[in-house]
Order: sequence, then structure tokens, then C-alpha cells
Amino acid sequence: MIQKTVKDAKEAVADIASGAFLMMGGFGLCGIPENCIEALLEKGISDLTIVSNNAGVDDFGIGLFLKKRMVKKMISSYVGENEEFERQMLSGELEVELLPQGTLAEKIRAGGAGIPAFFTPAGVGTEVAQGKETREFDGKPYLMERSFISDFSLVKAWKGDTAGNLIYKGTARNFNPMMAAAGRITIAEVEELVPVGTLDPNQIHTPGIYVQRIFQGNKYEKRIEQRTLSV
Amino acid sequence: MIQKTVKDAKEAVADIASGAFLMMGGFGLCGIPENCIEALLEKGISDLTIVSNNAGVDDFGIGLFLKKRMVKKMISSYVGENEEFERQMLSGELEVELLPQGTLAEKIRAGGAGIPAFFTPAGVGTEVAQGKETREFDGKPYLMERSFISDFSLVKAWKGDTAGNLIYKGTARNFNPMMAAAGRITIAEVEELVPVGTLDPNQIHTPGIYVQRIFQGNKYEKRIEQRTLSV
Amino acid sequence: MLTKEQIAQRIAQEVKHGQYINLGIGIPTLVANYIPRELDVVLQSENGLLGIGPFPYESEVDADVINAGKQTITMLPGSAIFDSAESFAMIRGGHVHLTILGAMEVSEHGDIANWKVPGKMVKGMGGAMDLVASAKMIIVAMQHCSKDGHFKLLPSCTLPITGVRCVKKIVSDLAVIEIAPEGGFILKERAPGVSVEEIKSKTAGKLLILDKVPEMQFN
Amino acid sequence: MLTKEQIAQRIAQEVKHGQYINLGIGIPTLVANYIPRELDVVLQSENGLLGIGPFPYESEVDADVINAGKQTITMLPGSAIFDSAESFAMIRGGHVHLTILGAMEVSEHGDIANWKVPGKMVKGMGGAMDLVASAKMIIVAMQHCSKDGHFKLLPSCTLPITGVRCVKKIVSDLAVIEIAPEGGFILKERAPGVSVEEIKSKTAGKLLILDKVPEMQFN
Repeated sequence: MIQKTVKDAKEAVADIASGAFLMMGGFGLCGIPENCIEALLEKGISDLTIVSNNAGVDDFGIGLFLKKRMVKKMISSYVGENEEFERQMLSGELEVELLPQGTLAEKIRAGGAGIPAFFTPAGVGTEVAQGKETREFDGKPYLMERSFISDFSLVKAWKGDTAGNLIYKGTARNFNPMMAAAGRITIAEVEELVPVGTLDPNQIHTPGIYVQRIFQGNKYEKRIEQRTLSV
Repeated sequence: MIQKTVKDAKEAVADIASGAFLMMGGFGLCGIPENCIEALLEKGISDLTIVSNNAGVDDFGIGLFLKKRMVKKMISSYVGENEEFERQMLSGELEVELLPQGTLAEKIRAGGAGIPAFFTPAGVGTEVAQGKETREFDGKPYLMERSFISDFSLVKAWKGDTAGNLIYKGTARNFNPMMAAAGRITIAEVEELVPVGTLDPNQIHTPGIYVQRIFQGNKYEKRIEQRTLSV
Repeated sequence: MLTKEQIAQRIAQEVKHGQYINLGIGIPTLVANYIPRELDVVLQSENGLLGIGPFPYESEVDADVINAGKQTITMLPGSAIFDSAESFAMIRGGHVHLTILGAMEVSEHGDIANWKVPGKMVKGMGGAMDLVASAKMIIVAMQHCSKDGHFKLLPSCTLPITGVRCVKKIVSDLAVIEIAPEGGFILKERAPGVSVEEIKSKTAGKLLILDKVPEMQFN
Repeated sequence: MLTKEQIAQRIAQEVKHGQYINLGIGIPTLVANYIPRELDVVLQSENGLLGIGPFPYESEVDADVINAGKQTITMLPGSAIFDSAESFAMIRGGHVHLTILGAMEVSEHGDIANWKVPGKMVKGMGGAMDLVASAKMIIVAMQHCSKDGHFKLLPSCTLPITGVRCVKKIVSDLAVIEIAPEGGFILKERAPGVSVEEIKSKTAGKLLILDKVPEMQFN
């Protein structure tokens, strides 16, 4: 097997420079690459274009990038819960492209899969359709959507082995597998890094072929946005 | 959970009639729905259109359908290793549509995923491109391929629960997951049927939403085509 | 006038045995509480889960198990986890039978607006555009008028729309309404104590009264 | 003239550390036996496996673990299993670096034919069309001429093609050849004891001799 291990987040993101096109896994704060985010904050780069379903909250996740004005453009499906985001967007400091969540997921999946474009019914007749080709199949209209490929994809998994095979836990999986496949360079941070042969080949969610660098994260806060309990 | 259990293969395929459009999982003889095949042989229907990567061998798998002249059209990527197939094809008794394996897999995946069409580089400039739209993206030509949806998908898994969740083993997975998603009715046969709550939600390969009927197969021969050994 | 809970309760009467259902944030989430136990249904969460269970007890909380509203939840026996591409493959492919979601406006042709107020609020569409473009049955849970008395059931939407001609049914605090295939809000049921006249006066789009309009029944 | 094993051995010299590789059926499969152990590479099988191991011992045989040639195989530590859509996502997406496959004909522009002989043989293209349309590096393993002396390296293919302008390199029983970007077979190496003249006489397409043509080296 090809060994992909790097020492830590700092080494993993060393060559990410200002202006890079990044994908970052996670849904809300669930399954986000916390250690890579911290390492990028320390580097202090800027003009990033980031594909991420959400934009974090004001004081965690991608929200921290926004505070430091590191982001030129966000490509997301839902960006509520973030005041600084809204301020930068409304003032025009931040470029924002909003896409239907399924379209976003599929554009990323297509990028990793070598499919340059596909058709989806989502967004037909809405603002999202502006500038896009509409075409009928079997009497129903669809939009043509192009695929996304990133310079770097930053993903977070539960377990990973040194060959880059990844297993996610619960709904922390979300966008991580597609982003792993759609990165020219994919950096995976994991809660537990294990030797090859430890993970069941039948249960790998992201095969190692998609991962160029892997490391075990220092710590995970895993902040909860809506702690909702049964009483 | 919604219960999907039926008694056996006979009950599962009871409403499959002549002229149906079927998808059948498997690569070679690996991961084929042996019990459904047997039940369909007994029904003796005909004029079937079958999407399957291969066409079995003369005396096992889909080869048995061919012997009984049950098949009108095969849609496959590779049909070697089957003399009766070759005879029927060359004599014109059997219609055959050959597709690149990745195109076949993706047409099925797209069908299940509500994507009516997508672009692929496979087959550009070849016979496969005849009658299909060719289009350039970023200076490279691609073919537009339409998706497939079946009347019935017959898939085979290792374990399944009564809600239709499936887990495959080894390379017997192959086309089964996409076909499960692309069937108007999907029938899953499994080596072991277990109660809900037995399978780890993180390790489900086919979520039960795609499966309408499930049963435990009577027996599995699992014939090996090329028994190749280290000595 | 119905409370939010009553709107949810009335919508729950639309649920059928064997359905896979996606519930939006807000009132739709409450519907889960009123689905009769004898019906086997499965709730889908578009962030990647089939089989949403109740909220966890304190000791069960798992930051890695949330719903699309980012609330901590539990999984049921028979649940399955998948990635976002698979989740929307399910939705887009028509495998989810019923979508219940909120709306800011609905037009008499079934157009829905619920993701943007230009210049004021842009949170994004999340999965709503995929859901309304794909599900066979789309029910909207909403207040019939806005708090300041603006119409929300309109001849055509004034806000940027989420989807075209997709809503089949509306349950508001005042009424149960179906969208006529040729356009128009068909008044099917009144909230207890609410008159047809009141509903008429609070509906800007074409209201069709084809029949007697019974009061909603709750059990 | 090289044996099949020697063709495989020569091709193995093209393999680089860290590559993911798809080996076709026949001679390409043999390449695995000659990849230097100090190189870490991973073999992909398009039926859904990364990390092909050696053939199993009798006691290890598992009908559920086969390669694309339907041969029983084993998995290595670090292997991963996936479905066919994912497998070709990998291939189409350019994640597989090197594809080695057989051919019935190759044109001087790098077109390849290997799936059909009209009226005689139609086994199908399997994964070959996806592989040649996608991999960055495509090496063909083939006999320089057919058994009955027909040319196989041609100005243009006479058989239905598998892919257009995709082959980068050919290793035959006589020679190592590269396809010139502007067209033509660049003769890079000769099989031990084979003359440039012989290769010339057995190549129908334009043969380019840009330099001295050394004999292949085997260690």
C-alpha cells in the first residue's frame, strides 16, 4: 500500500496558499476538519474560494475564516446562523454562490467521478437557473450543472488507515466522501489513525486512492449547534 | 421501520411478466441473484429486456434464460464466455446493446438518482457514440448518456434486514447497489436475513428505502468461473 | 385558528403507511409527534440518515448524530447512514414519497417561495429546491397571513421562488387547501370556528370553493 | 522476440512509486509479478477492488473475491471494496494513474481497437473504453504482428476502435514504441537480437527513428 501519513495539520496544509480553491467537509459543525481549520487560521492566507455546505458559526468552523477575512467566495447551500457572514455578504465584501444542497453534492460527486456535467430538476424556473442551460427530458425540464474539482479538499473522518482509507461515523459523513474524491489534493484528518489491515475492506467509505495526505487530529471539540434533548 | 419481507423467491417475482425491463446484479457469476433466476426460470416468461454487466455462462446465471429463449434484449458491457449467447446474437434472435462498463454503471446510478442524463468521455469517436450527442467541455469531447430505470431490479446481498437494508461482501457488491436504487420495484435476496437493529447503520451499503421486497435465499451455489490458485 | 401543533397534527393525517418522509425545519418537524403509531413510516434527514428517532436523553447525546436542523437526535433500529450525494439521489430519484416544508409564499399554481427575501435575508435554499423539484407529494405548513397581515397565498409569488408548480397541498392555521391542476386554491377544510369568509378575505390568490367546506377533524 | 512474460517484465519497468494501476486481462495481468517490491503501488480491479493480492491458496478461495478476469484472488492489508459506479468514478476521474491493456490494433495516432471483430467476435468492451478515455498513462501490451503475419501497428485502425488518440506507449514482442503527439510510432527500444529493419518491416504505420535504438535491458 502507498503510505499517506503526514505529521500533523500544519504539515498537511503547508502548501495551501492564498487564492486556493478549497472544499471543506461537514454539515453545520458536524464532521468539519477542525484541525485543518486551525492550521489554516494560523497560516493567515486569504482570497480563498471555499465550497462547503454551510459557513460555520461566528466563533467556530469557517466562521473563523470569515472573521479574519480569509475568504473571497463561499459556495454553499445554507448560510444562516452566522452574523458576520451576513454582514460581509450584504456589504459586498464576500462573494456568495448559493446552490441547492443536492446540486452542490452532485457537482462535487461529478467532479471526482470525471463527469463534466449532468442534469437536475432542482432550481428549474428559479434564480439558480440563471445563465444555465435548461433542457427537457421526457417532457420535464432540467438544468445542466457543471462539476467542481478543488485544489485541496479538507475532510474529516472517524477512522483512517495509513493508506488513506476512511470510515465516517453517523451524520458526520455528509459531504466528506464526495469532497475527498473531488480534490486534486485531498487531506484527511481522522480521530484515530490505524495501521493498514485494521479496517474491514467491506466497510471503507472512502477508498485510499482519493486521499493524498492523512493525519490524526490533535483534539476534536465537536461543538453542537442545537443540543436538543428528550426529557 | 417499514417491513419488506416476502416468503421466498417465487412470491418475490410473482408479478414479473413477459416483456418486463429487468436489471440483474452481478459481475460474471459473482453476486448474481441465484434464487430469483431460478424462480423466473420456473415461471417461463419471455421477451425480457435485461440490464446486466455480463450474460452468465451457458449453464448458469442468465445463460439459462438464453437457453430457454426468455430474453429479447441484453444490455451489457461484456458477453464473452457464453456460446449460446454468441449464437443467438449472430443469428439475430437476440438484440444486444453493448456499453462501456463505466457508462453502464453510471446510467444505472443516474436512473436511481433522478439524473436524466450526464456526460462521459468513454466511447467518444467509437461505435458507442453513434446517435448520441457529443459535446465539448473545457476542450475535451464527451458523450451525453441517458439514465436507466428498471421495472424490476433483482439484487443479491450478503446480509439484509427486514427493513430492506443491505450489506454486500467482497466484489459481489459490483452492480447491485446501483441497480437496487434504479428499480421501480427492487427485489433483494440475501444469504442471511436479520431483524432490524442487527446491522450497524454506518455500514449499510444499500439503505432500505431502495428495496421493496426482501427474502433469504434457499441456497447459494456461488459458482466460480476461474478458480485460480497460488501453489 | 390552529396552533403550530395543530397544524402539525392535521398534516399528520395525510401520512400513509409505508411512506418515506422528509420533514423540513419548524412546524414540519413537529409532524413526527402526531403520526399514528400503527403506521410504519421512515423519516429521512437530508444530511444523511433514514430512520430519525426521538431527541436523545442527556447521556445519549452524540455530536455526530444530528438532523438537517442541526439538532441532536437518535437513530432507530433499522436506520441507515449515507453521504449527501446519496441522500439527494434518494430525494431526486423520487424515493422519498412525501415532503413537508414551510413557506413564506405559495402561488395559486403551486409555486413556492421560502429561501430568500432580497436585501433582507438570504440564508440559502438548503435542500428545499431539490425536495420540491422531486417529491411526488409536497405539503406546505404555513401561517395563512404574515404577522403584519400580508397575504401569503398569492396569484403569483413576489419573493424569489424555490420551485415551480410543485406544492400539492397547504395546511395553514386557517385552512386545508389543495392546488388545482389548472390553478387556484381549492378550499377543502376550515379550522374549527373559522368561516369561509375569513379565509376568503385572507387569501389573495383565486380561492375555489367547489363544495361544502367542513371543519377539520382532530381525534 | 520477447515472450509474454518478458513483455510484462519490460512494462513493469514503466511503473512508478505511488501509482494506482489497472491491469487488463492477459499479458497485463502478468505485469504484477515483475513490479519491484521496493515500489509501493496499488492494483485496481474495475469490478470493485483496490489492493489486489496474489491468487489464493486452496483453503483461502472465496467466490465473492474475484478480479475483472473473474479469477479468484486475495485482498491485501489496506484493500478497499466498492461498487461499479464508484470503481468507474475512480477511473473516469483520473485517480487511476496507469492503465495497461492488450490490443488487436493500434494506430500511429494512438487509436486502439480491442473489443470487436465484426461478424466474428463480439465479446464487448467491458471497462476498456472507460479506461482508455480516462487514464493519464496508457500502455499497450501486444504482439507486434498477428500469428498469421497481419500488421497490427497501422496508419489507422481497421477494426472498430475502443478509444481515440489515447495510447501513449506500446510494448510488443519486438519493440518499445511511443506515440508521437503529431502521429507516428517512435521506436525507442528493440527486443534483444531484433533489428530495426525487422521492426520496420513489421510495422505498417509510420515508424519514426529519432535516435539510436538501444536493446531493452532486463535485470
